Amino acid sequence: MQIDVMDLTPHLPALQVIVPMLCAPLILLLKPRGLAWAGATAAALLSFAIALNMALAVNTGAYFNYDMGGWEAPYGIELSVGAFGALVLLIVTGAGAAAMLAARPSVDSQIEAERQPLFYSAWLLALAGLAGIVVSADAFNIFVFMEISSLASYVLIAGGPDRRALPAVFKYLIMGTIGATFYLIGIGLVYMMTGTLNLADMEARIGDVTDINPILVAAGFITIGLALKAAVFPLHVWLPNAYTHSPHIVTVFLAACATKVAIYVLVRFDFFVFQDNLENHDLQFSLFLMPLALLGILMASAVAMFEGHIKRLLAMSSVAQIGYIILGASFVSEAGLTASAAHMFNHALAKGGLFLAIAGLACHYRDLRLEQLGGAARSMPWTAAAMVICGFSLVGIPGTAGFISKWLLIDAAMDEGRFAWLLVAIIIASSLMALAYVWRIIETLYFKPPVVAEAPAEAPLQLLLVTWLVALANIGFGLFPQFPLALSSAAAQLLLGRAS
Amino acid sequence: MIESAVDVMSWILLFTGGAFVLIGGIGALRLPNFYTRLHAASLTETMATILIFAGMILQAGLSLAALKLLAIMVFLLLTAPTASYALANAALQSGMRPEAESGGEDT
Amino acid sequence: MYTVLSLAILVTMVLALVRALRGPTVYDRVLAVNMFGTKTVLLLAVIAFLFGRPDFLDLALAYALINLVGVLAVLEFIQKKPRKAEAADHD
Amino acid sequence: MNLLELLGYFNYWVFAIVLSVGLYTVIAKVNLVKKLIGLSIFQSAVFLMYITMDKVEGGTAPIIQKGVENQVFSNPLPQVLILTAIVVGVSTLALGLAIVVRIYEAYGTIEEDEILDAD
Amino acid sequence: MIIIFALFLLSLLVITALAIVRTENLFVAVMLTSIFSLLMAANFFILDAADVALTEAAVGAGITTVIFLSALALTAQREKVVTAGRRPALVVVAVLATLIIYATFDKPRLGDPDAPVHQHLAPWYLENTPELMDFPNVVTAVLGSFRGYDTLGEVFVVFAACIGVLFILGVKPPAGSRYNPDSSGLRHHLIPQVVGRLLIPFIVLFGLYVQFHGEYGPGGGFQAGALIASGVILYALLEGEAAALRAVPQSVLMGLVVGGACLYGGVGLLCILLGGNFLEYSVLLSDPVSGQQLGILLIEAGVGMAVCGALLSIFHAFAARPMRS
Repeated sequence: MQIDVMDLTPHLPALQVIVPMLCAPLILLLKPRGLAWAGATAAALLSFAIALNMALAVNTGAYFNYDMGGWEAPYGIELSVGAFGALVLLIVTGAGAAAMLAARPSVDSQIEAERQPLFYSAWLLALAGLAGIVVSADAFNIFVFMEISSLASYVLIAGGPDRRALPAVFKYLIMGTIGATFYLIGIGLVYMMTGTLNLADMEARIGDVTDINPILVAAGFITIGLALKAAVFPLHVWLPNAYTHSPHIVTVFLAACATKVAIYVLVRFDFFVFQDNLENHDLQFSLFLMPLALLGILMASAVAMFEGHIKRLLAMSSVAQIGYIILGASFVSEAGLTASAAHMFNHALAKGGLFLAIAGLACHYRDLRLEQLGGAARSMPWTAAAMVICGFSLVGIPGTAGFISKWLLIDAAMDEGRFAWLLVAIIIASSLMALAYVWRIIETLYFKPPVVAEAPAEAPLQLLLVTWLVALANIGFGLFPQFPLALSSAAAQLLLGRAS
Repeated sequence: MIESAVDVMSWILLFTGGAFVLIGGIGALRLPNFYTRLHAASLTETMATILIFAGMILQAGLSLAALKLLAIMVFLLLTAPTASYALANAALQSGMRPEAESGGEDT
Repeated sequence: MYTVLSLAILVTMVLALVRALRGPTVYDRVLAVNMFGTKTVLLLAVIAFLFGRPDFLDLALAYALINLVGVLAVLEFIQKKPRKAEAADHD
Repeated sequence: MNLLELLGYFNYWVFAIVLSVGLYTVIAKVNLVKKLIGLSIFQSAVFLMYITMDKVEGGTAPIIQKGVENQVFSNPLPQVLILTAIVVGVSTLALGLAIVVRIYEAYGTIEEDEILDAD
Repeated sequence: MIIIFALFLLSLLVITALAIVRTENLFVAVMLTSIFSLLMAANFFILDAADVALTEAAVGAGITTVIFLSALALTAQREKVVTAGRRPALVVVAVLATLIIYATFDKPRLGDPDAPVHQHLAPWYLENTPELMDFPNVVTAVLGSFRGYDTLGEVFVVFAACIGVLFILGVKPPAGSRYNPDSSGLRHHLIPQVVGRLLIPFIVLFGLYVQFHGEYGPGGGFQAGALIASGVILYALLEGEAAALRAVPQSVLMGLVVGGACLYGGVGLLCILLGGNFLEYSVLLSDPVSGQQLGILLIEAGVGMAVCGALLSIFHAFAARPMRS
């Protein structure tokens, strides 16, 4: 047949989005519910394979450009995947595929059978939307796919049996829509002054704009809008409840990648589009974002230390980790950006693993407050062990993936001149706080007396296997970090290379 | 000559139509209770629709536009009274009584 | 001429809006919304002529057809929830 | 002329005011349906901004008429963007309303503060 | 001239928006929203955006109002008055408004032909559409082909909303909820029934006209889908939910949604198989221009199907739901 001889490599950026997106309606047609899961898993794995394929190609120096509809940019919509994009795509599709592989038992216990095909369909839409944001090089197209992914995530979060998810998701919907609309205003203003929507073309044309005020206001709107989506402190208020009350397996997926994609767009706008053209932009960028990042790291870690619900604890920790990623970017240096990109990857691994383990715990523990989880390690040793590994990775213990990016971040902070010691002190202090909250989890699991009378069994095998896969990846990428690091530093060079 | 006659004709139609529109608006604002307001709005609406669209059809001459105008007019003439009827009916069923004399007492 | 006519329609729209804001009963508001709808149809038709693009009469046609749906939906709603609609007249 | 030039900015001011009114509703009101209404006003304001910039003086809608020379057309691109954005707005609204209905069923109220008190 | 119209309509818009915020009756707020939407559409129309005005008309005045009302029927109707939290909101909003107004003074004023927006992409679209597509509506050309990928995204946004509403309202309503199909208010009124029945075929017919005339006049798949959906909604209002679901069952609606989305995506994939890029319709036929026309026709059909099915599914999900007692 024709397909076999066709080389699909140039079409990969498009297929990355199209495959999960078109599978979303198709799996609604699969009537028996097991098939819906199987179909969705196949689609998610396929899109992971596509992302991996692109990442390998990008690692050897390739750069993907794709003209949708055959219309060259800026007249048509352009897709582009460089090192940074490939890395984020790996995170998104990896999280989507891994969580989907493990999803079956958890979904069966939380969502009625007749609603499951809709759930899996929404999952694929969220995946396609997030991938679509990453590959797109067109400002408005990013908005469209942002809305696809957001709508699908609202659906996913609202899906569980917990009624508290509903107010949480409503808040997310309101704040997410405000964020997206701010972004829309921002690109509207930029479009008004430059007449184009393509990011590269924007960069080229902003320099010619003489009346700079609308552009400055636009930069503000875009930054605030995306910061809302990325849950940058203090705009994170939607995040803790949304993550806490959503179905457990959804938390795995969204915590690992959803906010990072917004940060990706933010960084792209700031470094590709505005950096060159606005006077002192990097200074404003650091002045605005660095204090927020630092405050976010400290406040969120402190709150997490005293949090009683294990999911909310980790959600607050996510806010702190978003702070690290923003902090690295706000250095506007190659080392800082490398650390940021690497931390995106490593945090996804650690947090994904932790939430997978929690999904395992939740199969037997209805109440996920810490005081109810005492002694869980005795009945679920494997799940608890995986949680310990991922927890260490979150803290940044040497030998795990988390250590690598923390080390890079400290390294980058050292170059920051007068305030270097303060930055390093804050990073170390927050790592100690992270150790404290992770230790609270470990203490509960291993050293507290059991609360539940009859000893529950181990988590379902399917879930456990995936959890361990991710836990081992935490160690694997801690010992052999070459591949993500190569992509991260290529990403940093790309971001700054365009800027210099 | 004929053209100018048609023009004058259509201007007159449009002008009276506009007057009816305004009268209807004032009536809907100024009259004392719901049923009288409904009366003012719906009657003038029908008249104004006929006049204005007739005027525009005269301007358009024989063309697709005239046909469309005619269609809009017919649909408006169908829907507007229906809406008024349904409205009056709903109000009546809810227990709101039209008063027998203007400004009369409640029954 | 069209200008004068469209201004007359605009003024009527203002009057209808005032009625919609004033109430006092739900039915007055529905009446005003309905009036507003038909005036919009007239306005669009007149403006299409004023701009010299009568092919845009499609729009006015769409309005004329859609308007009824909105008004009937409102009435349906009132009758579905009679007690609460009564109670909610004044604001 | 000066007044006319100022009026040329009128659309943008209305955009700013309507945007603010919408955002105010979203932030200050505690009723969830009211918040959604505010959200749709907020989004509509942005549509107005985009459509304002597509207008060209003396122009007409970008549907090319046969046999008419030297026509000036307004910009088609913002219109396309806003067509898409309107659809997005309606979709968000429908989803939001579905959530509100479920909240009412679960809590018996759609006032944010009462919901917070209930948990 | 336009400025006077705009002055009028925009002032009304502001007044309506303020009134919507002030009223405590949600039902009144929804009715005012439909006025707001009519005003918005009139504004779009005088600003030369005929396609957008048609969409706003079909969606804002019709569908949105209906969905709002049927959701309101399932929840509370009055808003509680709360005064706390007003001041911070006012501060935020004031800062925002000042920022935007500050930015306006550097913006090109309304209708300025030298504005950057009118220089770069727009002339290219206006010049090349007649040659590349050979039909007059440039908006449809940009929507369907030049930015066809956005429109694909739009279809999937609607799809996401549809499955989202079905998923979220797929939970059984709480015990004690009732659904009384006979409470329907218009079923026994002769005049609305007769006129409505007369009108429905015309609405559907007009929808089809808008669907297939989109390349020549204002309109296209989305507007057509919304119009046809409102025709069916009218039927549901007059004959009751059950009758409407009998006439167009939920499975057909889902079929329309899935079919429309797949038709659009399938056309794109077909273009890849035929050696082009995704959504590159030129390769569909030997003549690129007719290829483009065929492609746009097909994807517009997909958009129409998906939108019609999705809006109706959403409407039914609300309207057929029992009320919490």
